[in-house]
Amino acid sequence: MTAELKTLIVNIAYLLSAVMFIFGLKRLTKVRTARRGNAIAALAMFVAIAATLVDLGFIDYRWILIGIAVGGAIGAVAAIRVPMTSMPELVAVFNGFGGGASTLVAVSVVWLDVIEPGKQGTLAAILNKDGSGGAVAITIALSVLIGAVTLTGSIVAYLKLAEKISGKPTLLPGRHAINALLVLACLGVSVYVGFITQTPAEAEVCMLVLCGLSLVLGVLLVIPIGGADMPVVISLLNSYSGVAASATGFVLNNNLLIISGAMVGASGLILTKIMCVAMNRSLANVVFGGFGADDSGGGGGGGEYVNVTSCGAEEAAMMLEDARSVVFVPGYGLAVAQAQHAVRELANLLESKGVTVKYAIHPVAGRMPGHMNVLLAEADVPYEQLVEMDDINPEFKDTDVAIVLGANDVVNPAAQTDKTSPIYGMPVLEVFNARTVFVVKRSLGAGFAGIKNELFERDNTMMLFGDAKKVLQSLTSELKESFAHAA
Amino acid sequence: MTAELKTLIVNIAYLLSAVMFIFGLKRLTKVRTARRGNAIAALAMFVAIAATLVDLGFIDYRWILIGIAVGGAIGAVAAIRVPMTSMPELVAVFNGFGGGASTLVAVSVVWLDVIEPGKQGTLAAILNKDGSGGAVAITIALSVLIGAVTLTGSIVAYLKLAEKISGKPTLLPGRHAINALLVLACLGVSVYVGFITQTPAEAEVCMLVLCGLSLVLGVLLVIPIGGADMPVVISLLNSYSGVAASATGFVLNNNLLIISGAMVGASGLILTKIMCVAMNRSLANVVFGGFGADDSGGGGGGGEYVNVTSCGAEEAAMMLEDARSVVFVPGYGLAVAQAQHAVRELANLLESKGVTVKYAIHPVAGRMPGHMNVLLAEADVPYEQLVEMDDINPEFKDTDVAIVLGANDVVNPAAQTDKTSPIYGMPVLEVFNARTVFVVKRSLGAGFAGIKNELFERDNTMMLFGDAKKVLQSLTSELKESFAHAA
Amino acid sequence: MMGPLLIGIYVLVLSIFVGFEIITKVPPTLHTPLMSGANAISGITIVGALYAAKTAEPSVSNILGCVAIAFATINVIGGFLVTDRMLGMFGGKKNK
Amino acid sequence: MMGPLLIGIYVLVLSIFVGFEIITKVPPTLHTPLMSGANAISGITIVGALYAAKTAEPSVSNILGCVAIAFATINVIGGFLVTDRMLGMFGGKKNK
Ligand SMILES: NC(=O)c1ccc[n+]([C@@H]2O[C@H](COP(=O)([O-])OP(=O)(O)OC[C@H]3O[C@@H](n4cnc5c(N)ncnc54)[C@H](OP(=O)(O)O)[C@@H]3O)[C@@H](O)[C@H]2O)c1
Ligand SMILES: NC(=O)c1ccc[n+]([C@@H]2O[C@H](COP(=O)([O-])OP(=O)(O)OC[C@H]3O[C@@H](n4cnc5c(N)ncnc54)[C@H](OP(=O)(O)O)[C@@H]3O)[C@@H](O)[C@H]2O)c1
Repeated sequence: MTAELKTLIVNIAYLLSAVMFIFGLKRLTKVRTARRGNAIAALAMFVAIAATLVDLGFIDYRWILIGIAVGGAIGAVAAIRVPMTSMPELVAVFNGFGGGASTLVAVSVVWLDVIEPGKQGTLAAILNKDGSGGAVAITIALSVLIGAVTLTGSIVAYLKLAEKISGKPTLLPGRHAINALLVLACLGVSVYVGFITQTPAEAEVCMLVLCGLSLVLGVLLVIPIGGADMPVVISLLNSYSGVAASATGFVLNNNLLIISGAMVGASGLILTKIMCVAMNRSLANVVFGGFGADDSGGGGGGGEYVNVTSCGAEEAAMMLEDARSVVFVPGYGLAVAQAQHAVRELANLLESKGVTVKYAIHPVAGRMPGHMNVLLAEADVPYEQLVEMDDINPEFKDTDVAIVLGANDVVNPAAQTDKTSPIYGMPVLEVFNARTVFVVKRSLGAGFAGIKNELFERDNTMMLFGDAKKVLQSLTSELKESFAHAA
Repeated sequence: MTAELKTLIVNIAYLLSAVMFIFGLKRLTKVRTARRGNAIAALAMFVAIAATLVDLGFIDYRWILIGIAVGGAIGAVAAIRVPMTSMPELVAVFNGFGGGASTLVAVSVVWLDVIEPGKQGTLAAILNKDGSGGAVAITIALSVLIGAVTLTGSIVAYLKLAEKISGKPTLLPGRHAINALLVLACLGVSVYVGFITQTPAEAEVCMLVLCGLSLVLGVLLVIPIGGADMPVVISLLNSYSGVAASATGFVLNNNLLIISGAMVGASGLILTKIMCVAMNRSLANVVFGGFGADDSGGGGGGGEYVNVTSCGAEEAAMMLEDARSVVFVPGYGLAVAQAQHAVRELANLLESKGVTVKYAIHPVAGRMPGHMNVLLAEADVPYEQLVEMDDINPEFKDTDVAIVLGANDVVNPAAQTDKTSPIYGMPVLEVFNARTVFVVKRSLGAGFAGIKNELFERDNTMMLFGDAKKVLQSLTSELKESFAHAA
Repeated sequence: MMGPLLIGIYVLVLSIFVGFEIITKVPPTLHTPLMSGANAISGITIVGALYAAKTAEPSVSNILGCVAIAFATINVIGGFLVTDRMLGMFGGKKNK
Repeated sequence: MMGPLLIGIYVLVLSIFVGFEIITKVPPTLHTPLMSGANAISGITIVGALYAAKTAEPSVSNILGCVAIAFATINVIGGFLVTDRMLGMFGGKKNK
């Protein structure tokens, strides 16, 4: 095989891979085709790796094999073992590794071409092929910076989501100034190593400093953001990791990296925007706002309640007996309580008695878009019973009983009525139109937005205090008993 | 300015131009932004031309200026002078010129680089820069072929639309075989001149033969297609002219041409598909089908009618007097009769008496998508009164009088009821649900699809025979008179 | 490193995707103006034509180039103008 | 002729458009899987990492390359697998 032919074949394979990524990503946006889309993207990755190995030819595969074996094993085990409810964290970690890889590749290029051969001169001069040395120096710095920010940022996001560190925003005084200084310092080092320094020893120090500063920056950028905003942050960091890959593509003069990276960067940004819109927040507000800093977590937060009616499982079961249509409204508390199977069991029982059962899915219920779908899917809830907000809202007025399971903000009428509310304007599930509303939660504590929920005071609302799973289980057993009596 | 800097500036300007084309084209798909989109695309073209002139530097502008002056004058005069109803034809002609330009550029390259310097060798060998001579030879042939097909194809489409030649499909016997032979001959000549011939004289002959064959092919491809399918054909030829431009881009190694050409090619294909879907036809059916070959034009075609009720303008005016809601349903006949102003006048009169007036716009009414919109816009019909099919259909049952003006196929109930009908499945305007339907046309003749329209026999249908404009005018004067009496 | 042909193919493929993706739903009203506007864009061959007529002599290549420029200019100027005219009529109605 | 930088920029810009255009409306159900799938695609740096660890010696650059490969592989393998798991659950429901 001549070198020319090899270049041709490899580049055509890369193009094929890029095209497959496009198709894969496109299919991932439709429910019916999403799984196939994912498979196509995976295949595209395989094509890209195979083409690269062909391009490398017969070399020593030692390090490559070690890397692939170790990484593959870790990735596969993590992906298969993780429980459904921890997916968000896992996506964050994976994303961090992707960013880290970009950083390492860029650093490795500097070691290989500059430091190890001990070359004198600026990066721009040493790495100058075809007159674009300056661009290579710039993109190396970008690759390191963005990749490292993605790495540590994702790790902080993971820790917050997994509640290994406090989910609350940690607001350092003067954090904007510190971050700005860090960015400036990164820029300075980048320019110095790219265009001024002449010795490899200095280059080495510069690269290490750049890595260090970027890693710190990643931590500082994400620390001030509340745990509940992490999905948006992860999506944004995902977009960053695409940009980092694209920058690496410029370093290596590899179009496949440029294309795929840019696509992930752009589509990630769009997805981030879609997620922000669903939460009625601006991206700037998420990134800088420290929203939720005064979130009081459980218990007491957000105003006093008067006239709250509560009841026990027995009473509630009696009312459920007479219901003909029941809508479950799952929220973050359902995930916390791991109550997806318990709700499914109650639903089965109701259905066996001819009751119509539906689930009202709010786009930002839980702590992750699609959180409720993933959760309920795990409990084998039929897909047709999951009804999206816009479709279920007109139906509440014909619903006998709405059971709110650990949801709070997404059923807060203040979003429609109170212009001063921080969530004013966010579309909510209009459960208050149902004949009877049961709210299952542990206390009168506030949800993510940390505000009072006037729904709890409504005449047709009954509070069912307790852990969602436990309450559901006692409802089920009460109902079973009374059905047995009736039979 | 160094040569390198110039290349950089020119290429950045080209990229800017490409990006502006993308934005322009995107905006052209939304009503609110379409006009700005067109302006952006025009500006993009200006940027591209300016960048090219910068790239050319100080040369002799003689031929360039002549070309631009002549072309600009012709284009501007034609665009400003043409009446609104002849736009389709004009678009066809313009498109043909675009294709012709691609052909000429490719031919000119061969003359400049091969024939005029009298070089020996194949095109692939002579035009070989950077190892892609074969590709240049292939794309020259493609450019010539596709450009020339676009040129003559568009001219035939123009002649058919302008009724300078019969709109009926001209079906030569064995036309598929002839076309296949022509394509094969083009291929043969292309391969010969690209990779086999050695003398410039032979190359000259080959290029001329290739041009000739392609021009003939363009005629033969479009001749068998009925006049009413011309919009689809023009859209397809538009896509071709994009492909030709893209091929020219490969010849000249110019990425802007490749990008814009490919974009027009792809988006043109999508638009063609959208148009086919609106007509419930497949693209293959349009291109090969000779659909409408047995169109009997006016008079008699498509089955016998029994029980047709007709009335005069006076009687119709009396019924209109009592109507509270009137829907006009314009069709091809309105364009033929140039009755857009007459209908507007009648509508004004009715509105002045408090009648609600709307226009039901079928997506393929007329002979060009959007034909009715363009036509009625010319008569200053308020945009809000034009109601699209899906929105007006449920309203017909509350409509007192529907007035069908030279429309036929788009109001044919057979599309919904008769599975054997050639238009079965095409969505139609459900005028038959209106209390009274007036059908204004010159005879019981068939429309484009050449089939009987059972609507004319319905009990609530009254035929108003005559030229649409004349009928409308007499309706208006009758109405005015009786209103005057009443006052 | 990739030769100009490979680069061209990369650019071509990506542009095709852009072209396919930007046109999604188009209201029938805009079919004709969109066709006409896209048609004007395909007059981009004018850039190629300019490179083809850059010397003074009345050679065949120059004359072909000159005619190509004229053709392309008709397409460009005529196309954008006529599109604007069509759209102007819709727009005018909306502002009232 | 354009240098590799210019070509890269052309390719970059076109890809950004493709990326922006292919994601339009995404049902909330798919937000998480889409994020996860796109995330796996960003593991394409693995291609870069492979070029960074191609000799036998245990030099710093090779070790960095090896770690980069491991990181990227975690991202790729883990990402696609976990996306498939999530989507599998939706899909399973639909076929019943
Ligand atoms: N989905 C996303 O993508 C996303 C991303 C970021 C932010 N957010 C935000 O998160 C919020 C989501 O709304 P949401 O209604 O789902 O949740 P929420 O408003 O955060 O409320 C959750 C409720 O669940 C209750 N809860 C906690 N543990 C429970 C348990 N074991 N059993 C029963 N109840 C329990 C809590 O009350 P007790 O303490 O009284 O039990 C709490 O009020 C929105 O404000 C949204 O903007 C969503
Ligand atoms: N819009 C597009 O993009 C497009 C493109 C290609 C094909 N088509 C096809 O064209 C057809 C359009 O349907 P259509 O209902 O608008 O038109 P049509 O079905 O072609 O009918 C037009 C009718 O107008 C009448 N007419 C002609 N001149 C007239 C005059 N001066 N005054 C009054 N009436 C006159 C004719 O009847 P008389 O002879 O009795 O007067 C004829 O029946 C559809 O079949 C569609 O598929 C449309």
